[in-house]
Amino acid sequence: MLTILFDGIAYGMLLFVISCGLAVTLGLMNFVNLAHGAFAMLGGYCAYVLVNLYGVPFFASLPVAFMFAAMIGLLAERTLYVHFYNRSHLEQVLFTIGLVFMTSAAVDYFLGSQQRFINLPSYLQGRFDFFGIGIGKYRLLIILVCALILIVLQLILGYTRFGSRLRAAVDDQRVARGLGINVNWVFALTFAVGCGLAGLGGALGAEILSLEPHFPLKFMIYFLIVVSVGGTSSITGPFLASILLGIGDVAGKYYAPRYGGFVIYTIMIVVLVLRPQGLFARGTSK
Amino acid sequence: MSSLDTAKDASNVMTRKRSWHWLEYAFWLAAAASVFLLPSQHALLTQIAIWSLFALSLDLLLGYAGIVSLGHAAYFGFGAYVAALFAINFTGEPVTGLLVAGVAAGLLGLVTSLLVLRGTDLTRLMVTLGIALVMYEIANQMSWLTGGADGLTGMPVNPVLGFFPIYFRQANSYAYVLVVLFVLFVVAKRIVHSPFGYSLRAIKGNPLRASSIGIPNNPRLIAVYTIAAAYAGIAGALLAQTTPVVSLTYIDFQRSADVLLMLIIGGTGYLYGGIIGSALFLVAQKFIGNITPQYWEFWIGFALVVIALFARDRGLFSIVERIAAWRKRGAKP
Amino acid sequence: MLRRSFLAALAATALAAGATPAAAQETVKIGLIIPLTGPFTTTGKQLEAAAKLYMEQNGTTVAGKKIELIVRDDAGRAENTARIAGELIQNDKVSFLAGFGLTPLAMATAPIATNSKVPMVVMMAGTSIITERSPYIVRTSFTLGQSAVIIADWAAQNKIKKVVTLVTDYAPGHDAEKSFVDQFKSKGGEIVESLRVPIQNPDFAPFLQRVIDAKPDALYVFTPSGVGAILMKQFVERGLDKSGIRLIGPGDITDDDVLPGFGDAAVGVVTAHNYSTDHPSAKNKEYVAAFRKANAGMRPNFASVGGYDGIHLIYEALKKTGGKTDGDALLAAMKGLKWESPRGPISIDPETRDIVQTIYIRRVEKKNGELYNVEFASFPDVKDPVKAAKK
Amino acid sequence: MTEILRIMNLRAGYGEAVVLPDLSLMVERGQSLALLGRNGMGKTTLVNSIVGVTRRFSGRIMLDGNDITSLRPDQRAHAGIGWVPQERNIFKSLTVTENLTAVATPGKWDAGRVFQMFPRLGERRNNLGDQLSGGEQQMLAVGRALVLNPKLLLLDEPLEGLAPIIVDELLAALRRIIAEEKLSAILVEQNAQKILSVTDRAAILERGAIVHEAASAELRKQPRVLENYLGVGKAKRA
Amino acid sequence: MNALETIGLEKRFGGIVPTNDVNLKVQEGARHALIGPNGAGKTTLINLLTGVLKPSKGRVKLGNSDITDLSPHRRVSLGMARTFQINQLFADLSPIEAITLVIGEREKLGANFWRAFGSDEKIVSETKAIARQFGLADVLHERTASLPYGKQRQLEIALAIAAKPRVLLLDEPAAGVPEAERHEILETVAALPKDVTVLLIEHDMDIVFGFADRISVLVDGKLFVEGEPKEIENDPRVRAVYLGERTDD
Repeated sequence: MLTILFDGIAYGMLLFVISCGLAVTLGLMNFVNLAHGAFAMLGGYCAYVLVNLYGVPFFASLPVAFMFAAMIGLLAERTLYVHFYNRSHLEQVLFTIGLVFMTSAAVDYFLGSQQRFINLPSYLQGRFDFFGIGIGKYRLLIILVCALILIVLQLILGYTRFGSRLRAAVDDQRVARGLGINVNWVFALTFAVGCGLAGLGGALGAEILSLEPHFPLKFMIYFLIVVSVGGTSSITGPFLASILLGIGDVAGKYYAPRYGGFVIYTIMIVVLVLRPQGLFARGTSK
Repeated sequence: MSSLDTAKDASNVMTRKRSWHWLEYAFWLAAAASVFLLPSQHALLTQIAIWSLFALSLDLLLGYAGIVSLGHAAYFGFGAYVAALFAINFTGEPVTGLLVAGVAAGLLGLVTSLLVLRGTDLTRLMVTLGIALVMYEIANQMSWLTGGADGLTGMPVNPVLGFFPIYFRQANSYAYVLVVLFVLFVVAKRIVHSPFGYSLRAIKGNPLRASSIGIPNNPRLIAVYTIAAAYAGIAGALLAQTTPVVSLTYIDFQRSADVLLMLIIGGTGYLYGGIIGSALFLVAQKFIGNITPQYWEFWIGFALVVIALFARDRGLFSIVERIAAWRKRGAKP
Repeated sequence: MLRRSFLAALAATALAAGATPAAAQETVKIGLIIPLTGPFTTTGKQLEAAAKLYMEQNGTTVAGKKIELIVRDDAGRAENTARIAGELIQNDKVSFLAGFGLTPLAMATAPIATNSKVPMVVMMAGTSIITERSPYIVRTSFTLGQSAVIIADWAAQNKIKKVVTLVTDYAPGHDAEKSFVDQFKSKGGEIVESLRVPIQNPDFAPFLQRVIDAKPDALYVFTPSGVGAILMKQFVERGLDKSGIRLIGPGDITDDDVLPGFGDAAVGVVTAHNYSTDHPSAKNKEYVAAFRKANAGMRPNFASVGGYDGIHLIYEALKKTGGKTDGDALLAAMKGLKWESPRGPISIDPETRDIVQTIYIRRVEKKNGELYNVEFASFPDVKDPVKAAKK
Repeated sequence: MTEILRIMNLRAGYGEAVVLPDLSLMVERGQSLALLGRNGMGKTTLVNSIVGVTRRFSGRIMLDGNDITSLRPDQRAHAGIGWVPQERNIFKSLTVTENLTAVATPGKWDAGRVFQMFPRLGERRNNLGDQLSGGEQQMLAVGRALVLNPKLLLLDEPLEGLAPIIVDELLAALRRIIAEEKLSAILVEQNAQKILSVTDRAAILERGAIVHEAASAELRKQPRVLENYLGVGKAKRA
Repeated sequence: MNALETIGLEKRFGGIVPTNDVNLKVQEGARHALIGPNGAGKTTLINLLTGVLKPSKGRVKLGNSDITDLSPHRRVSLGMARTFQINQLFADLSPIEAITLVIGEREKLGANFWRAFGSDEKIVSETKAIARQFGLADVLHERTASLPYGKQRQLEIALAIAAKPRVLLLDEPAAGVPEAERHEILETVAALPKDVTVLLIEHDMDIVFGFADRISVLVDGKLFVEGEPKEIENDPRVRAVYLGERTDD
């Protein structure tokens, strides 16, 4: 039972790290970025290339994956995304799906279409027993890293000037601009960090989700569920939604394997019909 | 302005939007001619016509009522399965099958429409997506009935109305699909140019104002959702009747996403967008695919980005319109 | 106004672009329809690479005719497969249809083959019933039942009494489950529990937890080829390997193409299949070396031999008919053909047109730092058990 | 150069609507200007146009001799505009201190000095923006504009909806800032009598145009003029 | 006879009470104006009247029928129409289409999906008449979004009138209209049919005093004073509110 809970949390945490960037673009910038998974995939492949092909230690590859995805994200934001901020959602969909197609095909071209796994150091494999709870070492690592990221995010958001500027920009974009906050730049940096986190999540998650060129489309649905169920008004919303989704998915499949496939979709529909702003969104919006 | 002084003239200006432009006649004549002139492409044309109908149904929703859907394949797939099962168990007469599939998909649309009334674009995207995913799962799990991932085969396709054979008659089959598309297009055109159709535009344009001039928003949205679902179901039934197997790909996410892309490429809100979009998409897929079977997706993606960068809501047309406007401006400095 | 004129112009170009030049008469064309985009890309790539390799090794002239291979992507969609098959026959005048990565893709094409009397070589799809859908279908891959039944036999002979089955919840999974369960029970084995996993399922943790709870001797697994890796990793991660539960299944789950990435998790998994990259024959060593050389080190897997042997079958049939491309004659020529494939001796069953081949029991082992399916037992001349049972 | 702000033939509004058809205005360095007028006469639009958050159709705006017309709002803020928006718009998920530090630029005004001026804010420095009372929010809004160390302070209805005691407290603070620090400022108010006691000059806005300009002290002595433009009743135009 | 009446109407958002025990009576055929300083709760009140918001307490009556629980479109069919302070138009429709749409809905033809929109000549001639009345005759077929602001403002009112209301709520009809186009709007408002009861919400005293025969002043969510224009003009309390000499309790 507790093992199930543990697995669910690890899975949920992973979803959170990948999706939290999407919550920012979607919720704060009102941008339907269906290509978010592509950044996760790029981060994953970056780690794969480093570890498997160049023998870089696994832990060293994680920050590189973050930086790589973040830099690409920043570049894409400044050159392409910026043209779409004031466009209709449909045009944003068209644009970002186009990006997904391009990255998928490009990855296929350069790295092949096989599933890829990152070679893990042996001390991260297997699991140990902790008072009867089976704890997978790698899952524990995921939980630790994701928890660390969550804490760092909260710290940055809560205790740095950048964090307060970002929250200010989200609270009231117009007034923030009028009071000298360069909202464009704040959002661009945030976008980059979101992409970086997705990249990091992609690298961390390669072991569980597996890497392949169709990763962005395959998991897009999950990321969207996290964001739409969690709401986008804070970090905690998507976080709780991810955990709930992780546990719900894992537990649902454990206890009712026959219907496991329906559980998350049904949860999502029910939540959205009852609370269109998301489960954890603040009551009033705007 | 003097010509507009009578009510009759003013009315004509409005109703003229419903009448046919000569280019539309030309378009449909060309389509009819293709039955005789392009036998080598009938298979592709048939697919284009079916996708066109599917995209047309989404246009009714998105282009006129402003409801975005990422799960429209739910109704397409449902219609296809209903048509196939109906043909296997009752009669293989295609038109009957279409009607049954349309009614069944419409009913499904009617029930599920209640879920998509509220919320923003994002909520609607996700709820429609959820509906389609659940439908997919159901079709997969009921493999005793649907064949699941192996597909449903053995569907009889009798002559249309008892005299017009389409099974393994490429040309007849294309003619049949084209006629269905044309009839439903004409009906759709009537609908969107009716008071009902205009009330949808009003709701899409400004729901607050629509309700404050007396339009009952929700019943109208439910009605159009039902109609669109029925159209999608008929499109699905057509594909089932012209392909020897109905499989889970009829109902998968990729199909919902593709039809949305096709419609946006062609442009929403003027009924031809879906036809143009699906023609472009499939022709590009085929011919780029013939050159590079593995990497055609890259070039399609590239095209999407470029279209998105330069086009507006009307899809590709806006690019043409902008070029035309620019040339006009250049012509008279 | 402008919009409309554009529309007409567009429609015209769309229609005009369709025309393709008529086929030349001296060449025999093979239409290879495979998924090269979408989730089943790897299968398509293996098939294409193998087919091209065979033609490179054996020349493109057979019985005085030039052979041309036309490759088309169907993205894994049945309606595309059927459409492309029709176009290839009608416009490109192909004499053979080949490929077919998935069951529905083959099923959709079967009536077209029947109707046009064009031989259709199924190189991958594995559902038993496919060959019954048209008298013009010949299969060079395998049927799911072949490996599922053999692994059940092997398990029953090797002190495995209690088994949990875990399959992906889709039709091939159901087939794999049924074939195994029936056979295993008939040999006196006990099925403790049968689990089905949704297709869209990134995490096996909950299912494996149930397996742990059930404490079987072995876990029988069938999933689409890529998914197996995740499952195996999680199998090891939860220590199921150390708790004495063996992992067995049809060879799809230890696909040679992906196996190197599995990590040590896969070591010890026992599967039954028709081909292993490691198959210790001279013919195979030569095949593997050539394949890897031509494809940037990619390993040939079971899909590849289906493609390789499929083209071989076409060549041999053409030789027998003296280059005639009459469908019935070609089929007659194909029936009963026997040859030595990289996977070992194989033949085409003259009655069912299905493949007869040796099924090997293999264990995943590390050789020179890489993972391989190492064969250690074999069951020769295995026919499709589903069709055999019908008689 | 004695002028801090010069607006030339500004035409501005929102979307399609033109609220200010053609407005020119000048504020001298160290001078404070009361901007009066009834609701809906364009006062807030004028302030927002200086800040740069409206739509400008034509015209130019100079700040301290520099043309800021084409600058983004955040650039204008750094060029020296300090804005107290009409609805206060405190960042609700930021604490009081963060509301100040998020926008502060180095200069003689910092959070500490703001807390000196408004001790009540200092006491509540760790409260979130949406936990403040209306008066505290207004003080914070003023403080937030001050820590930008602006050349020109724009206050949009700073007294609106406040309890009388708070109004007095705030007025006292404004008087100190404006009179003692000699900070140039524009104050928008409906509450004419109160605000005229703080400012040097006054302008009355009606339907997007300045219809009357005078020294504040002078205007206070002309209740008829005020009644005419600001009071209820049919405007009797000259 | 009251055309519109509220009884103890109240709306709460958390601790804020933008509408507080409002008992407003608008006489049939009246030209009633509602004025008040910023933030007095005028917009909330109109949203409660039209059904965009649901009241926390109290009732709304239109003539003799209680409409408190009716949806906005039902209120329209019972004879209440409104305009908006910020234009709420159908950007992609032309004025003739928008007005025809309103009349069609009024005549219960809106759900018809088969006959051609605009084919009913009776409706179209009524549309034309309304368009002429509101100075829209020369832009009948232009896209609404491309009209000058003043014309859009006219259309805003025309749409409400086309619903043939018994009670019309006008929310700042002249807001944002350039000086040159103002007189047109004022004429329009003045020329509204006499049998229509009008409740006008307005800041511009020119309009209020040129139009209203009765004025209510709303302050802090409460009805503060009500009376004839002369009374309001000379009421010291109102003066205090407007000139900032407020001496609240």
